[in-house]
Amino acid sequence: MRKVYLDHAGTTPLNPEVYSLMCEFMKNTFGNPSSIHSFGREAKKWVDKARRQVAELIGAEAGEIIFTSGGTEADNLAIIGAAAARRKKGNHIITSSIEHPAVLNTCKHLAKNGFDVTFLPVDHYGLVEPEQLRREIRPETILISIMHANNEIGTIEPVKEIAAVAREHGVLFHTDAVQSAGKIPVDVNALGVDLLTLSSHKIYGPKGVGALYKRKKVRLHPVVFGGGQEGNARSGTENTIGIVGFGKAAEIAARDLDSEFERTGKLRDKLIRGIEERISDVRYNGHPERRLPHIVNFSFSYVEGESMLLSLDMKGIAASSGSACSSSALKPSHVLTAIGLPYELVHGSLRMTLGRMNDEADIDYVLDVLPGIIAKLRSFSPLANKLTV
Amino acid sequence: MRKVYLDHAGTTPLNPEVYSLMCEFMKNTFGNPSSIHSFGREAKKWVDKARRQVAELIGAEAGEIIFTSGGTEADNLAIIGAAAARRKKGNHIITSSIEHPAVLNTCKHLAKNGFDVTFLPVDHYGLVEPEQLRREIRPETILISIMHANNEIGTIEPVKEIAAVAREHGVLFHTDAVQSAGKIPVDVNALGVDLLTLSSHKIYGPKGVGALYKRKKVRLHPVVFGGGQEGNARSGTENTIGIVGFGKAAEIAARDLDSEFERTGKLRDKLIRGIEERISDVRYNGHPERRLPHIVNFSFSYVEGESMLLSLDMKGIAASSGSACSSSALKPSHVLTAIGLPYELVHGSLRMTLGRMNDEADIDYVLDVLPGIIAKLRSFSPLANKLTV
Amino acid sequence: MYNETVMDHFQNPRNVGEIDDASGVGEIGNVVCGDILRVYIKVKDETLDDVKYMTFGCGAAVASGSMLTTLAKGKTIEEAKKLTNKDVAKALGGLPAHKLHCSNLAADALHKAIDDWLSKTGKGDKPDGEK
Amino acid sequence: MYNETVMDHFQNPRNVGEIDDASGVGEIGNVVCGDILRVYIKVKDETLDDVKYMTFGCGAAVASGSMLTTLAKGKTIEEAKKLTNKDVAKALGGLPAHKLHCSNLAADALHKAIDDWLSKTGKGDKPDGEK
Ligand SMILES: Cc1ncc(COP(=O)(O)O)c(C=O)c1O
Ligand SMILES: Cc1ncc(COP(=O)(O)O)c(C=O)c1O
Repeated sequence: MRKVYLDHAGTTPLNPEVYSLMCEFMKNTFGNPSSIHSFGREAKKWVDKARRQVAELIGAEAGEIIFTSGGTEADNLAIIGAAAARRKKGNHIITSSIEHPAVLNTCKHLAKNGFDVTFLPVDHYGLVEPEQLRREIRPETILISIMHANNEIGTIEPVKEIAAVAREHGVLFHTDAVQSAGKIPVDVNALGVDLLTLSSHKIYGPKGVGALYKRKKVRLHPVVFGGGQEGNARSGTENTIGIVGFGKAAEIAARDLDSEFERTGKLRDKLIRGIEERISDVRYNGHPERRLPHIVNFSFSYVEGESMLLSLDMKGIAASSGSACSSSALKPSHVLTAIGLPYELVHGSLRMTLGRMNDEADIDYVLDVLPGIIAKLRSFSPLANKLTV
Repeated sequence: MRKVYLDHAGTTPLNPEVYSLMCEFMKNTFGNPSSIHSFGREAKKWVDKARRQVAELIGAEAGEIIFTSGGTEADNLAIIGAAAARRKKGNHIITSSIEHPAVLNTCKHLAKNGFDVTFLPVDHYGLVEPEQLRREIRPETILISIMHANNEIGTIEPVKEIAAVAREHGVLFHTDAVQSAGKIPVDVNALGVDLLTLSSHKIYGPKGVGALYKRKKVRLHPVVFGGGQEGNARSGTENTIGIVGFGKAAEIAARDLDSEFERTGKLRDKLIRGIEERISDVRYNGHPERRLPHIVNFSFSYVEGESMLLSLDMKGIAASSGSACSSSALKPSHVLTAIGLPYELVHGSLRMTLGRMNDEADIDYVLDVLPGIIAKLRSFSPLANKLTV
Repeated sequence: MYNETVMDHFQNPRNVGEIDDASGVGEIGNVVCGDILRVYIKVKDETLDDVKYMTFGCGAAVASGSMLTTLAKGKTIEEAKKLTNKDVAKALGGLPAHKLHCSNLAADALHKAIDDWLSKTGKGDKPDGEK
Repeated sequence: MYNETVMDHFQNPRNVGEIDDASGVGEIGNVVCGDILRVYIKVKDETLDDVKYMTFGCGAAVASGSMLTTLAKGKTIEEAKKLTNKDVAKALGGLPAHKLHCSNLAADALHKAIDDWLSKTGKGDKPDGEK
């Protein structure tokens, strides 16, 4: 059976070059980069190189990269670390209502522990409005965290404008660029951000490794305590194999950014057009222009997401959904809820995310298979039925 | 030049079987174990298998294993997670003064945040005294954390006795078994512990992955917030490659435990005897019997640790030291200080830790080289000089 | 995630559809949690002559409806009243833990349909409180 | 960690040892922080005829002593007074940041040795405050 992987925003396969390098490194180098002997120094060289590669992807300096165990930990470090370091200045944090759970749940944790968090609403495209954000800033505001691009609907936020507002008010600004980095240009100086989150496994690197960009002189409290690795910002023996893979993945992502942007964007447009032509009662979720090249999100009236996923899976197609049933958290997507979708359409959402594994034939196959699946599920849906009876 | 790796307590090389399995897994499986499609389910199968393998190493059930980004994070989760979950019951924590920084600095962090921490002294072998610990327990004591075996001097703590004391008083008990697991038998039920920390890279698995054993029904607050992976205890996309390697490493560690214990123990005894025979003014640090098979720690009067390390390194020998100068933290070993060594001997300490990379010829080589190095460094030491002038 | 029996009932759901002249209809669930299941029954001689269902829901909901209708068909009203969600899950060979409480509600919908029939026919004046 | 020059001076430290009839001796550091460096000088005609050192310390300390004594030998007292720890680090081609402040103290020890000689010879009655 044909296999079509349409969950690149969930995770990506290792790039073959990354795979080769990781195997080579794993075979020959095992030292602890904190050790001063030759084994340790050799490992440190590799880690330093990866640090430069990751820094280059976002126009930063190597010394501004803190390696973490993933995007989630980097988000936690940025938010808890910044909040703790600024606690004496104030206790107010601003974020959006469509952040990834790594940001959202971290902010909720702080809200339970003496911080005051504003969760900004978004418009029906998922956009944060910079002037609305400005109005929420108070003297005690210490941190603003707004994602660069959303992982469910692909909307790109006006991060540059927001960063300018933050800077104007002397407030630290963090952005989660897990989905945008390697997909669209991300430059920490052009954007004007103080903290920025990256994750390796979204750009064809290994899972379990990420990074926080921390502008020089920005102070953070650590969130993991121990031996003081990563310049005391993040204790724990470094995931050297993962870091080496991440570095290579970052290098490749930078190298291929333009071509992949164009290639993926074309596939995306074909997929969107095809769905709109072939299936009735659908709603495109996200912004028609300010969007990532690889994320496509539709709601199909009258059908439930997990059923779609299972049906697609049986045809070899891997996708995801914002339906509660498709996650073990059992909560429907907060993003789709925030952009104003009624519950039925939240549950009926399907996210197809493109990447290196896809070509035009994949899209043709999906467009071939999907209408029948939707029709079948609708055939016994009591919601569709309500309309026709 | 001959290379002799004597820093197995710092980190270990990948076992070749682990290496092969990781490469195989990396090549073929990339799914996100949280995804419900076939790619995700396939990845989950591997993670579940690793969970069983790790559980078996310590006599636990698979459902009691929480994968983390390493021993450090597991220690943090155990201590902060347990303290936060029990905050209403009390605020007193007992630990020892010779814990790994992952425990020690986490406790110090809590001490700055409303908790009261007792750092128990140890005797000159590095042993905690269970009855002394009992006397420190108060009604508001909520957690006791005492390591299973020390990473600098190899002393094995009376954890079973301490766990019994804790249980008697209804206090949760955590032990850091990063150095003992895979080296000596570790069984969570025989020991009677509630929480236990493991790290993959000390048992020939990859760095950047570890686990916390959490006895069923023990409640912890998370320390990393996000998507709710690992049964909500530890958010963040799983380091699948690392976890698969860790699982295999745990399986092998269990399989080879007895034979490696005996083999390493013999090398250790030969090394200790050799040093004591060939070099004057040395002090063996640690317990003569209650000790791990792989850790040897000596202090050499009149010489400084980093100088020893560099000199050994130039002869191809990798070791470590408790001297401040050999770490970027620039603090002399708290363990050696706690067992009562004067500063001179703390700085003059050398830790040689054995493992799979070593054979008898390695020990012969070290015993050949070390006396000359010590003699040379002593020849221009003002401390040695003080005695002779 | 789901076992083979569940996947079979998901892929080839038995008894989907509506009964135009149903003796009773029962619906359970709501669009917030994402599972809605509607059961139609045709009663003849105090027996479930036909049982059909419609669902907006996840794999477990689809399979539960399929299994429930399969189990219920041909049963007497009294027998059908005793069918539980647990029976359905068991007949399916088990469901993932987090699906048990939200998506395994088909028996409840059946009971509602029976109540509907009982109240329509006037037989339900003394509800047995089973619901 | 250390560059080649540092490693060379560590491996083959110049001028180690004591001067039995030293004109002055200066010691810096302490055993708590782990670096002790003692400098011996032999003064002839207001010039450092010989300079030697002993150290208990890390690689940077050993190399700094070696480089300091190399630089100082043959210098006049006035010139030697102007030698700084920075000069030593520079001559070594740089030291790791965290070593600069704790292990790079050889020039201080030399200045102490000079002070010792000055006070012994009575020339140091008017200390120039350089120390
Ligand atoms: C926007 C965003 N932030 C954070 C994360 C978390 O990163 P990781 O999976 O590396 O923990 C993800 C991916 O799941 C994401 O899409
Ligand atoms: C006793 C002990 N605990 C915890 C750790 C930390 O584990 P990791 O290196 O996986 O962060 C180590 C190793 O450094 C250790 O020896």
